[in-house]
Amino acid sequence: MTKTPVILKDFAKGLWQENPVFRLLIGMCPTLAVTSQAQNGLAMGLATSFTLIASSTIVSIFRKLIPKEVRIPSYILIIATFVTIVSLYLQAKFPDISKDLGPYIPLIIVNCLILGRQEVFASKNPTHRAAADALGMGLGFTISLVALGMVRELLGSGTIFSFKVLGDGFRPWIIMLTPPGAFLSLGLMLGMINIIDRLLKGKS
Amino acid sequence: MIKELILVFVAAVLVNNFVLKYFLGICPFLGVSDNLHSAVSMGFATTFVMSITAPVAWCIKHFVLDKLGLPFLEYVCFIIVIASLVQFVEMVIKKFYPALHQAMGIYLPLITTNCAILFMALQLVLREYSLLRSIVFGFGSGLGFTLAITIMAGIREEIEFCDVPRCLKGPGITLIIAGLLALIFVGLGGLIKVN
Amino acid sequence: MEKTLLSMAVMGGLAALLGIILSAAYSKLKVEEDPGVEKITELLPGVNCGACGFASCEEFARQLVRKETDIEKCRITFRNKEVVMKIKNLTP
Amino acid sequence: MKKGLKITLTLTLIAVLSGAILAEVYKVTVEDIKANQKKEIEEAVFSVLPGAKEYKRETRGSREFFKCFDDKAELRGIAFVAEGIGYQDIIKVVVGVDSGLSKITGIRVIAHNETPGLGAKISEGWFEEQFKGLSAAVRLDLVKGEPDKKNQIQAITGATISSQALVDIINKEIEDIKKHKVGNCD
Repeated sequence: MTKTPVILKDFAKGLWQENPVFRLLIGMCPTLAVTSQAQNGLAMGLATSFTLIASSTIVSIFRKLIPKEVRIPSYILIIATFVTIVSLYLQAKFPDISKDLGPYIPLIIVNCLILGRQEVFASKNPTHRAAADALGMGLGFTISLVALGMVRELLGSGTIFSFKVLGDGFRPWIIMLTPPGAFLSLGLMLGMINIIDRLLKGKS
Repeated sequence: MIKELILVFVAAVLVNNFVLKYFLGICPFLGVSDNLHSAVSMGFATTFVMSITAPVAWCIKHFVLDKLGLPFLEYVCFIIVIASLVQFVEMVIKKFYPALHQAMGIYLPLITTNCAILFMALQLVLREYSLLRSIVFGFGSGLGFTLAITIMAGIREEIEFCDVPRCLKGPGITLIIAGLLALIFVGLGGLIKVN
Repeated sequence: MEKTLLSMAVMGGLAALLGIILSAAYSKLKVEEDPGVEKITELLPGVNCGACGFASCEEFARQLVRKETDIEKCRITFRNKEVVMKIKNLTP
Repeated sequence: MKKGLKITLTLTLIAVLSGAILAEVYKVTVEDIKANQKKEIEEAVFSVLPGAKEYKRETRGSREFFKCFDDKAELRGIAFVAEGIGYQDIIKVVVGVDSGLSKITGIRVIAHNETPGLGAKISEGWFEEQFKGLSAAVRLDLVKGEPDKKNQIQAITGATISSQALVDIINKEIEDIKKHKVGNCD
């Protein structure tokens, strides 16, 4: 088969084989915290992806200039700048989302996913590959957050993206909106993903 | 005054537990909690680190950011000072106190990417705590983290002998146990009313 | 305009101060580390996220050399084939 | 020494650049952020004081409150933000009282973190309606069953701590407002 271009491989691996939430299991703090609503999960996913893509691009452009000793403080400084920009933009244009996500927006800075990708990929590869990898990872992260958000919102308040889905007869499981529900649903979802992965491997 | 500090301390350890209520430090929580010894030392190192970060964050906020009116520099200032401070302190301990470094110092780099510590620093800003109260809050939150991680380590050592379904092995079962622990800590919710 | 200059000055000053402290520390406080461990630390992400159970990648590298843990535990690089290969043949 | 210089130079360059970018972004977004905050307060104040058209922020000592005037620029009443601890976290509520500080014209919970589905019901319309028209002269109290007396509020089933917390916060703030002799002596 034709050799799939490297960029496509970089992009695709972030979606399934190396999905940050369900395979690499990094960046769990925001995943658990903001997914009581699918809309917040989407907003956090997009904010994280923007930061990841922007900082991966910048880091891979200047990868030769940044000395080895201070690479972590420099990466964190670049990431923190982009996160502040996202936070100010959200406060200005989407105040209610900014209030919902609240303290978890600054936590994108210490999200192991972003710093990890800078260190492992962005600082060692040319810009176009780094951007593709960041895009893939960001998209994988967003999809996982929205999926978990939908499950928790559906069971917790009977709605998806605040559209009433389950009829009035359904008594919402309030636990799904509280911390225990977050841990339980993510744990079970992890199990389910492992089963699906084993089935896929079994077939191919 | 002392009564209020004790309330803040107990609330930070039990009621507003950093791991089980605010979902912070989940990466180390999943990673480290499979043996008791490393869990306890990781916990205490985090507490030590949070107790020194709290006053530093408080000073940056009051003397730099508020005085000059630059609220938007909050995240950037906190993180760059914390990251560099950590690297420097770790090198000093490694050079002059190898024994201390072996016990505690190895955990110092943990600060830079530990959500709990940055979140705690920013919470001080949000709630305008006084200096003393910030230190108590930092110390209490660190102990809360240690408590959660030690309980989990104890349970996970038992789990080795039970037959966990293959798909849930490792992180899956840990998250489910954490869910049950969180349920218990929710019970402690109305224990103390203090902001 | 004035606020921008002030913000640049504050950030620049802070970073310069920290840069000087760090560079002084690097030169004066160099501690000889076992080269094997240092080579592995180079390969590891150096993010110190703690997901491997050890607070820093350096500590994780030391444990790898002592064979007390396995590269699989490092959540960020265990999917990266080349790095895993390199580390495997660095720890015979 | 050359490497030391390189380290400091890189860090300083990135920091200065980031400082400049952030200052510019802040300048662009600061009006919107302030407008959002103003709109939020305005929305809350006008909802607790029906008929109020504009408001003027005033402070007396450490006490901050909003004087509300209707279209004929007469004093319709006072609105103020009350804050306190609920079951889990801080509850912020805007309370409106008429100019003579005798009747509560309405309340609006603007921020809370109570348990979703239980404590969170304090911000639902039907619970806030109970406060409308109650007298501000006497302390409100919470009852489990049917409220009969003029100043009684029915608690939310399963969320007594949150309902009690809200009533306590409002009582405390009304006392504080009276202590500062706001309203009836201007």
